[in-house]
Amino acid sequence: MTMTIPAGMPQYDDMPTFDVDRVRADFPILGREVGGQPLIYLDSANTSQKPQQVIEAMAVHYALHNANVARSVHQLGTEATLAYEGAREKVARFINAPSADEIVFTKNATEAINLVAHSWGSSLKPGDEIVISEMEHHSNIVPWQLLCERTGATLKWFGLTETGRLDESDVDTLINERTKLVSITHTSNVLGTVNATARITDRVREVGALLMLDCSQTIPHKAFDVVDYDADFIVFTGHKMLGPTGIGVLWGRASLLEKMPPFLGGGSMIETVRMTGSTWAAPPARFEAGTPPIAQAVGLGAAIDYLNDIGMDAIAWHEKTLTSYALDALSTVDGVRIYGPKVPVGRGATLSFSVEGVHPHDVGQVLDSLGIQVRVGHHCARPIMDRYSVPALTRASFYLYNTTDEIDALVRGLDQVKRMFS
Amino acid sequence: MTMTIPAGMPQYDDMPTFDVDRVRADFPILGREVGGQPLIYLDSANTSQKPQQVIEAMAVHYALHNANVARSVHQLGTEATLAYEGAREKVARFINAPSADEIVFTKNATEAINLVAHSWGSSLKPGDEIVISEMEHHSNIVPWQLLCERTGATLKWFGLTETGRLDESDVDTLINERTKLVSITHTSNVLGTVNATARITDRVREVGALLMLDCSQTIPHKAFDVVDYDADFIVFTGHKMLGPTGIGVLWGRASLLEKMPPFLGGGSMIETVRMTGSTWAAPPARFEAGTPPIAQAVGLGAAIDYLNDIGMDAIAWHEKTLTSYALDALSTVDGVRIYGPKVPVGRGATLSFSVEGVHPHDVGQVLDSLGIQVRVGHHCARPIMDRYSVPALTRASFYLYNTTDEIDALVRGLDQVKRMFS
Amino acid sequence: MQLDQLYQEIILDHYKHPKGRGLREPFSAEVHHVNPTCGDEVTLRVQLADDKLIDISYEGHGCSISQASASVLYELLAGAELGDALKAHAAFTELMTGKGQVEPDEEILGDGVAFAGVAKFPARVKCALLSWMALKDAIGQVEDQ
Amino acid sequence: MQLDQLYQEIILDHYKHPKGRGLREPFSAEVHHVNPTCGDEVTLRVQLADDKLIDISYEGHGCSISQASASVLYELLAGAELGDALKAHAAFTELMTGKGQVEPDEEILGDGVAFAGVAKFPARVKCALLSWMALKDAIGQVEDQ
Ligand SMILES: Cc1ncc(COP(=O)(O)O)c(C=O)c1O
Ligand SMILES: Cc1ncc(COP(=O)(O)O)c(C=O)c1O
Repeated sequence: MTMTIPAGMPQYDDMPTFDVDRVRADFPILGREVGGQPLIYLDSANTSQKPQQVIEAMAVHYALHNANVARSVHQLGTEATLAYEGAREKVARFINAPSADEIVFTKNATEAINLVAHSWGSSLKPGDEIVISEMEHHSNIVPWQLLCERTGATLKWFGLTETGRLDESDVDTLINERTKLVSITHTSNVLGTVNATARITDRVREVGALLMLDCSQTIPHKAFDVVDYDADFIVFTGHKMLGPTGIGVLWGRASLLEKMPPFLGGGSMIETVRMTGSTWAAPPARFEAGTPPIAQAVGLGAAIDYLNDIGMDAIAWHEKTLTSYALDALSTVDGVRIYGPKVPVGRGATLSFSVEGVHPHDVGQVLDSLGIQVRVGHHCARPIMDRYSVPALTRASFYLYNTTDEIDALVRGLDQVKRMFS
Repeated sequence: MTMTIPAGMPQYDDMPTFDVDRVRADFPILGREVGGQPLIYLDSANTSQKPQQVIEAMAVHYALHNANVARSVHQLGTEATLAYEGAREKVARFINAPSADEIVFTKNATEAINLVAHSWGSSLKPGDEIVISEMEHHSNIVPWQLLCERTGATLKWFGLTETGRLDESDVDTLINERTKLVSITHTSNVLGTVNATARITDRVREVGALLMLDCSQTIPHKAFDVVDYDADFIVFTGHKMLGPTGIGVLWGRASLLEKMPPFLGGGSMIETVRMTGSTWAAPPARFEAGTPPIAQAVGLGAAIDYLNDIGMDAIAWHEKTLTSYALDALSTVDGVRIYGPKVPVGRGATLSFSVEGVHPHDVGQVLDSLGIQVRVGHHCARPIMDRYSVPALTRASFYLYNTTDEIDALVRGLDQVKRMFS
Repeated sequence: MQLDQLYQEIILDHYKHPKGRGLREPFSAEVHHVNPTCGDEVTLRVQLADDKLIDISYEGHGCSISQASASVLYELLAGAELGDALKAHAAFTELMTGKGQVEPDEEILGDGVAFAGVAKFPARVKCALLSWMALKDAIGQVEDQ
Repeated sequence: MQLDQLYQEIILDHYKHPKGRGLREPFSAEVHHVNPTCGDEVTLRVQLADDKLIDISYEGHGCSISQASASVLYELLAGAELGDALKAHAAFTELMTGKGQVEPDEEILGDGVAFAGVAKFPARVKCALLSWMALKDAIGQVEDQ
């Protein structure tokens, strides 16, 4: 008998893999103890840990190639500039951006969103509409609230379904001729939901609006292609993808960036400065006022090299395995309720849950005493808390260095939590 | 015979000193060669080099204590938060700020100035005036030009004297009842001038305006006390003071910061976020949206420890010695003209000059071939170029690790420059 | 850090059986405080007359530490003289911000001494202080009236 | 990096004795280009008729590389057929951005081959290209008219 596999159907044993133990050995912090217990780090959605390769790349940069960029003809300045611009090219290739000039380095994803809100958004008028969703991180809410205050534009929201997915039922009315921009998260930092964007993109193109995707929780975890997704802007942040703090990325279509006025003013973003007025450099320089995050770009470049070496598909599959395992394991714990998709499809490796009768702070504290680091609170996404009528949640989030053993430890920890507070 | 020394007159041999060779040994880059020549780094006004202690502090942070701040109850989060807030306290003590809550971490000095221009400046109206000077860095010009465009306020300028000092002759008309803010550099990054601020401060208080000092070129080089100077805001930048790229500082009086609206919106700067609107956290959190420069704050704290260990007075005296030596030495080179004060009083260790008949780019290139790293160009301060009718200048700037031998090498290098282009 | 230094029996007891919970009338001032990093909230009312805290009533949600702390605050200070209340407030704040170096005085703080261990958990200090900050604010508002 | 790879005799010669400098009339288009990182500037005019670059005139300030490059550009392309000029432009740009890996063709580039060494100094490539970018822009403006 022959089995016919439908064309294009992925086969599990075709899936790329990697040696988790070897990966773990690259992360010095994973050898640490917390309160006498081996560290179990389940908070990568908050910030990821850093491999030795990234830490060293920055140390070597400071020790041997440090200089300011784009301002000097000297050798050190040239080395620093090549390193900085080289990192820009790595980022561009990583997300398949048509040109490195479409990559703007910011201090974090939050600044990247604010940049678009201030620069692109400065021409909005009363009557114009921006559409976001109830599953946004505060960084993709507050800049738009502030923009609407400044310009008189109106903020509209996609709702959420009970299962933690974007409610697209009103996409055609929500996105309409008044809509100028739709800015939604690609992966929720609380629910783990990975949003399907096709219907939204279609509607955005239909009405002539723009689409921005907050990819802060996507880029670290799976291959992403800005051309494929047909977005107009995406943002993400270095520290969640094995890179350093202090650097974020805005990608924008060249044709849009070229028309946008500057946001921050200062050194490096000018063409010429006169007392009577100034003119601006072309993007990306136009949006990078002052000394940029040079060493941080070097670190981010090293992080991308590291991710590429392991392979984004292998990382995505590793996380899918962990997520399936964790969804099963947590469903065996009495009193635990998961918020967000309960199936390992269309979701990332971030699981938020409540423990009946125990406040998340107390859950987190007891787990911490066992070496298990989870995040508790509103996760910078209060509207989700309001949507599901919870004051706060506990969140476990996984990355390439996590193991099923660590999920077992989490489950055991939750039993201890319940014993303590029952 | 007894010599009577006027009370308070400093005696040269009372001056604190340090062992420059030992300091140099802390900076790995100074052991490097450039094009087969030992590196002579005379570009610290652009960015300073970093001692091993700073590089290591960040590497250790990433390797052992990395987590996001202010969001977690777990142990790593607590360690990272203590490290970040501890750095804030170090910065506060370093400039004698009354409270650590007056220290806002930004990505660089440029962002700090833009923050004030956007937040404090958002209430300006046509008729209001901002006063800056012709010796400002672009980062203290462009944000005000953009603010004036947004609000209709007017930008006024202090002129410069032939000797490169602030022309204070019209201080009483320039600063008047319409003036809302005077923002000037404390030390010029081109001319080296250290501005006396007493008359300006008096006048600012008289008319009820505010005073902001751009201390980017001061804080690295001498002890500075915000209470003494009676400023309202000061800004400076980590990478020029032995610290990393990716971090800057805004200090503001608590009473002012408390009243200022937010600038960037996002995580960490909120009190609560609702779909109908949001409320803000108290300063400094209100102004630190998104994941802050955590490791960079750790690095900046280590830089401050390093500077304190050597002693800011010793550093200032070391630089004064170098400056006197360099002013003398350069005056012996035919065709070299210094722009800025020619006496080592009321000036820092930054010297800009022209070489007759040779464009600064070519000066810099020939010096680079000798291992000597100087900056050439407009130094992000074009109005100074226009003021003195030069297209560009060559700049040598010194720091604690420089020596008189290096100045001798510069002088020899300039002879070679002249031979090549005569 | 030992977990039981944080979760003293007394604290867990106040958490499971909070005293004085619920918003009551009459009141001289009402305040609403939020811990922005975690979202814990408390609404707190004081009824203040003749320099006496006739009643303190509260409502809110949060972790065991913040809830137990509000319960202890009620137990200790509802009915107290304003002067004594401020003294207890100062002592509790000192205890919480003392990084575990402050020896608490049971005469002033009552069950509040059980929070001594919280001071060693910097991330939880704000939880313990939430209702106490609200009380201070509410008293200030009455005095401003 | 050898300094004399950068400062070839020919370059220094063009710098000290620039050819065709000064703004002349008539002209079909004028452009002003700035190198924002260093402040070098050039104003450049082209007189273009019947697909021929009748004249190229320029004024500006900058380093030896940018000045010599403008002089070479004038010498090579003033009076040239537009097609040949664009070919030379492409060849010069390729040479400059080739990181020192491109073998220049003297027949097309004339004295421009002396700039081969500049390609090894990334910070100076923009200097060499300044007037060439201006020329491209000016030709484009004429064509847009
Ligand atoms: C006087 C002065 N102000 C502001 C700045 C801007 O600093 P940063 O580029 O770090 O924002 C500089 C340095 O470039 C400077 O010298
Ligand atoms: C979905 C999402 N968007 C934006 C952000 C903001 O990133 P950052 O704090 O680095 O600016 C985060 C992380 O905190 C996030 O999870």
